[in-house]
Amino acid sequence: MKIHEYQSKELLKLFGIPTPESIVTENKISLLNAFKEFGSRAVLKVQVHAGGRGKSGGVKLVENSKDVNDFADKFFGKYFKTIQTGNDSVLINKILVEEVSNILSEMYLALLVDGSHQSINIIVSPEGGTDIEEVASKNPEKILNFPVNTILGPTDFQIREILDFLSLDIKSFSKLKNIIQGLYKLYLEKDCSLIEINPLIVDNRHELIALDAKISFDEDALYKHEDILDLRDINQENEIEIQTAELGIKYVQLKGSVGCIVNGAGLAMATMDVIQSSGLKPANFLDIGGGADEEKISKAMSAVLSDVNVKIVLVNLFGGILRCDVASRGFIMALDKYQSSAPKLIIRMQGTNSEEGKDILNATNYNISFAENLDQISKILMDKE
Amino acid sequence: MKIHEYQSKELLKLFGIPTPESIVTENKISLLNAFKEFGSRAVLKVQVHAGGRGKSGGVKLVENSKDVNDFADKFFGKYFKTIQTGNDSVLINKILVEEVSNILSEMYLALLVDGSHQSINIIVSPEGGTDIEEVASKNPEKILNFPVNTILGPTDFQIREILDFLSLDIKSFSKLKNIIQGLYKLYLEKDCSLIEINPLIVDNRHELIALDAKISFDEDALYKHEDILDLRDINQENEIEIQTAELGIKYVQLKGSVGCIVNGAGLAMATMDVIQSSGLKPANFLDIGGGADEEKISKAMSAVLSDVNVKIVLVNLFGGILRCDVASRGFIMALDKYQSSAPKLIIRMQGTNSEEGKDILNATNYNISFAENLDQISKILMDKE
Amino acid sequence: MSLRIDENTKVIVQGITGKEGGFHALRCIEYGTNIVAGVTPGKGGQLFNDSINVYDSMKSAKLETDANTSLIFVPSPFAPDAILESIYSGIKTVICITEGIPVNEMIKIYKIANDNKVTLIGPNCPGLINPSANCKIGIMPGDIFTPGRIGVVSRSGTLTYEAVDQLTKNGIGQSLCVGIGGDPIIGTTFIDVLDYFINDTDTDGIVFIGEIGGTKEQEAAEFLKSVNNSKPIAALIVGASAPEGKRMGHAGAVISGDSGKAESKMNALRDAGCEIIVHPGKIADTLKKII
Amino acid sequence: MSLRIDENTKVIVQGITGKEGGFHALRCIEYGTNIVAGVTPGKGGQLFNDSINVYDSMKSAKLETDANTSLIFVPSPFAPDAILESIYSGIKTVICITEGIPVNEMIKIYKIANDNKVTLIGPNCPGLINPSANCKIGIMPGDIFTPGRIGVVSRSGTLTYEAVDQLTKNGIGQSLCVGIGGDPIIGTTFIDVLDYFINDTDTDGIVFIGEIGGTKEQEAAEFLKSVNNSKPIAALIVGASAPEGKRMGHAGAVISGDSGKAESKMNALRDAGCEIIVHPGKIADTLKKII
Repeated sequence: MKIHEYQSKELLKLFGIPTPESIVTENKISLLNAFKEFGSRAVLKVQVHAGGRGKSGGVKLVENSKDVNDFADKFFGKYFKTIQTGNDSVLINKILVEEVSNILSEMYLALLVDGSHQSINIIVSPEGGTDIEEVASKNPEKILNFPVNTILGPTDFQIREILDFLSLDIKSFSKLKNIIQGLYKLYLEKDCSLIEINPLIVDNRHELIALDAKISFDEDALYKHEDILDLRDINQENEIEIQTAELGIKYVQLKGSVGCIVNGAGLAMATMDVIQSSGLKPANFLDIGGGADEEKISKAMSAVLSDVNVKIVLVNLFGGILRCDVASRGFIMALDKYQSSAPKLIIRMQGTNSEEGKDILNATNYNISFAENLDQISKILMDKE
Repeated sequence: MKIHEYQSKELLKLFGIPTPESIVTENKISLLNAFKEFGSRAVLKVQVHAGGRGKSGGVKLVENSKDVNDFADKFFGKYFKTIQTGNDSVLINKILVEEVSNILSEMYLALLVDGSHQSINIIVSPEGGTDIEEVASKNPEKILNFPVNTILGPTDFQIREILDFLSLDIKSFSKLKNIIQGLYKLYLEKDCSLIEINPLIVDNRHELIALDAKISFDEDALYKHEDILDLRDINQENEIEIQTAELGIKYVQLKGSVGCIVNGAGLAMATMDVIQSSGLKPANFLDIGGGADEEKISKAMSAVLSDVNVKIVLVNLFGGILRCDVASRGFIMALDKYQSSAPKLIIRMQGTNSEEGKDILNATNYNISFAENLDQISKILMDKE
Repeated sequence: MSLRIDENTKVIVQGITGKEGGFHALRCIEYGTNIVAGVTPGKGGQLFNDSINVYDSMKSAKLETDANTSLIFVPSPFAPDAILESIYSGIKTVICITEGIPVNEMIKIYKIANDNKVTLIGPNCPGLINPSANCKIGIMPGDIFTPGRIGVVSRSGTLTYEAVDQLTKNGIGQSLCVGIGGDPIIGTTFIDVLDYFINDTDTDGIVFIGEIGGTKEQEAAEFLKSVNNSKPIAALIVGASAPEGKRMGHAGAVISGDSGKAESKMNALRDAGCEIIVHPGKIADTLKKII
Repeated sequence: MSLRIDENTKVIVQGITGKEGGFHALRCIEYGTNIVAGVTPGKGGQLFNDSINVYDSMKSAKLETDANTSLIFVPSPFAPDAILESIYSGIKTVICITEGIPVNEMIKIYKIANDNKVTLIGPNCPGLINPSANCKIGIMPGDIFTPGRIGVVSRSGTLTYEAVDQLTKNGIGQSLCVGIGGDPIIGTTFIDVLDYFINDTDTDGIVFIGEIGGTKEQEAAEFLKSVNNSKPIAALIVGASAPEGKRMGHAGAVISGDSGKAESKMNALRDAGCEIIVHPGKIADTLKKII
């Protein structure tokens, strides 16, 4: 689960990590008032979950009320697209007003889980404020990435090593230690899945400050953290994805024309690959997850059908537990609602009562092709277009 | 470092562990007032660091103001001896007034470091309220003692095992978990060296309550914990021990007639054993520690001389670093102050400038016998008496 | 670490009184697995399926049955403790089916399993199955498997079934199939299973099924390069069609830099001598070409 | 775990620029020890004794010198980190002289040293010395030692010197003397050192010096019973005269139940075949009787 920058910074403060002075605003009047508190200069930042905000004009240094006014008119209540949101756009409800920092240098600092080392890793780079993946591919020597020992947490000698790698003065040791140990504590206590400070700056008073912050959380651990759940902004999320998630369906909307309904994430990706290798594009990822009853199956089908780009729906169910007759009834429940615009269906069902399931579907008037395996799915897809 | 029961209970509360309602008082008036707050019954407990308080009359169930008055008169400002203090007595400045608990059962629960397992261990027994060492020797099967994994802390399955061992109902699981995890957190966060809850009771509302609590702290870690240092009550400690500790001298007053001054704890114990095997008793343990200058040596000698029971002072210094001439001057500094009552001296010095050291001492009028080794010390000691 | 499961494998099911645990315990028994006990704290003394003793703790279940393996269906908030209880009871192989265990908890559990030399499979995995010994410890539909000499290892559940289904329908039986699970931190990795297959005299060839995200496939490739392996391996990587930056269900399927991409993984495995399966429908076909 | 120290032992002194570190580094050099570098964070680039490079980190010192051993004099608040830095640098033997390290920190450090298969000696110990190889890594007064074939192991510093002094004055030389330290949690225990001595072809007999408190001597006795040891061992336990419940300086010397008592320890060691030294002045005399 992602949260906004202003929320991330509030968490950082709670864990003793310095951030710039800032005020979060929800309308033009409060934005203008907040600007006045910073005197004649401030940085305005739209609050959206998507990355690439700066390059898309969502961050601006303003030096008079007119600029503030224009920024408010341009963004408040408007939908915003960034390089990373693609065609999607997200609503802007909040704008952060922040003091202008005097930056001597910009660095990168992140914490995330490293499955290979079974650890939380710290990643730092002296090349902050830029796309870290670019640094990683072009100048890998400018990235220090090491696992934190589970028993010890970040140790003093490691913090000295980071200090050295970032060419910071030894006088900054306790400041850097405070930040790194604070972030590590935050990561563990709140079950984060990513904390990214980009940039971490040295300002002209030689303070280390988190100028931007991105935090996301392990969704499997949210049940322990009501305070974090309260930070969720569903306006930033895809509506269908939210609805399906409530039923335990993992749905991710994409851009293609072939909707798909699959049980299991791996098989879902394999099915998407089959679609792509047939010269088409998947309209979504969908894993119905375990324990699928009629309602859940129906909801999954409805989600796919509600995507106007979907021309074909591909069902690929495989397993010993799933009852295919139940699945078929669920599909029909949803299809009946969308009767007028029901797309072509390709159905592969293998599991308990698969024959009954097919009979139920065959008894309808929907345009259905049955496939026995992935190869046949490919062939039907290629025939279809 | 030890603290009082009332302080231990305040720490327990801070970590979410239930304790009886109580009020700590420093004089008779506040004691009487506190008693009124509990209605017609309360338990009064003198606050001393020594164990064995109950058997020595320091804990009393009172049911009227006269009893309270008598208790106050008997103990406030008085010196108190228990089985464990031996001949020493400690001043009573505080009396704790506590609600009367309705006890269904009494158990034992402790945390301490286990050097063999390199861990913190949890020790529990259904036989609470008694001397646990007696239980350990007579009914070892009534003690459960297991190491806590450093990465995990106490786990749920271990807490269920404890629950089972204590014959507690599964409904008490979360209460016991709260107590054990709270104690473990307290142990780590405050660098305890012992937490002992004896008894931990089940009361008639089926609550688990720490009825008594003894906490001591790792002195090597006190530099991290100003809040704990503030809890120190030097009235409960031996004055000479406090003074010597300030100079890094480890001194423990005992009951014998042969004072000793040694460098190194192991050699100090060996020296005490030599004294004992000669038919005498050591008056103290004293390890002067590293970096001994004239002042420190003088202080060590003064400490030993200030013990009126000391008839002989045995010096046993062995090492490459210690300069014996410096040591000798230090001894003389102290001896000169106690000139009139200076006891007999047995001196064994081996190390840098040992001949000069002996010459300096020989030039005085003190009654000194020199020994070359432990055997000679033994012989001189046996001659002396 | 041994992955051998057979008639000597004595299994305790943790969470046997739950809906899912009970269902799959029965399926395992039907398949032939020697389920010797169940554990559910607070339900000790019950009988499962009129025949299997339920205990309050792993300690007592292990003591009574001398089991060597446990299979976990406990809900995610309690699953970490169930794994630990299993490890501390002396069980040497733990299969955790439960999904949704927080990653930070798995960091600790991995370390404890490793410190205690316990083979942990999963979490969030379908388990493992040896069709020759009629031993299934997991949730796979037993009917699609058939005895044979091909080892299958996969991060995914249903995709494993797909692979096995293709194999069985093409007359290719399996020696052992292991679903290692899709979480970022898992007990048994591709490397462990490949190592087992390479040294297993019952296995002649291997089907390897990976996914986008993480670097576990590259690590497997590095391992293959470092050992003397003469057994043919057909490898499938799914997720080439998944767009960057989107989370595709499996936590492991978050594309993280170039190394997380399907192409990078295929290249690494090809370099390590694997035959790359170019279409998910061609798993058996590809394997047939190389065995 | 190997305790061999000789001319191949290349030592980095951590805290060499401090008063104590500098003093003892010089004494070690005088004795013949190959001190190859010093480390003090923030003082990298300095020269110690006009000859030894000081580095900012163990990583760089180890890289430049290929040292295999470190000797730590860093003050107690910083000593745990110094030990860890040493372990992470790839050093395989760490001797920590520093006293006063909090016990809770040592719990973690013990685990890390163990996980990384590092021989940690101490903390709060005098170090170790091999008189035949003129190699001393610690704070012992070198002049009392003489080459020979007796191994000495002790929890205490000055008591070790007392023992060695008696041996040397009786013409009995030492193969290796190890002070394991008096703290409750130490890296190398009696068992490790006894195991080394028993298998060491340069050692013919052993002097064992224990204390009241804890159970480390009993564990050593259990170990001795479990191995096939034919080398004579003279064992001294000090502290019989210390009263119960009093803390005698060493944290380990808190009497904890019967097992912490001197008598219990003597009985255990006697049962394990050791000759008990009945008076601290008779260490050499007792050994002479049995070798």
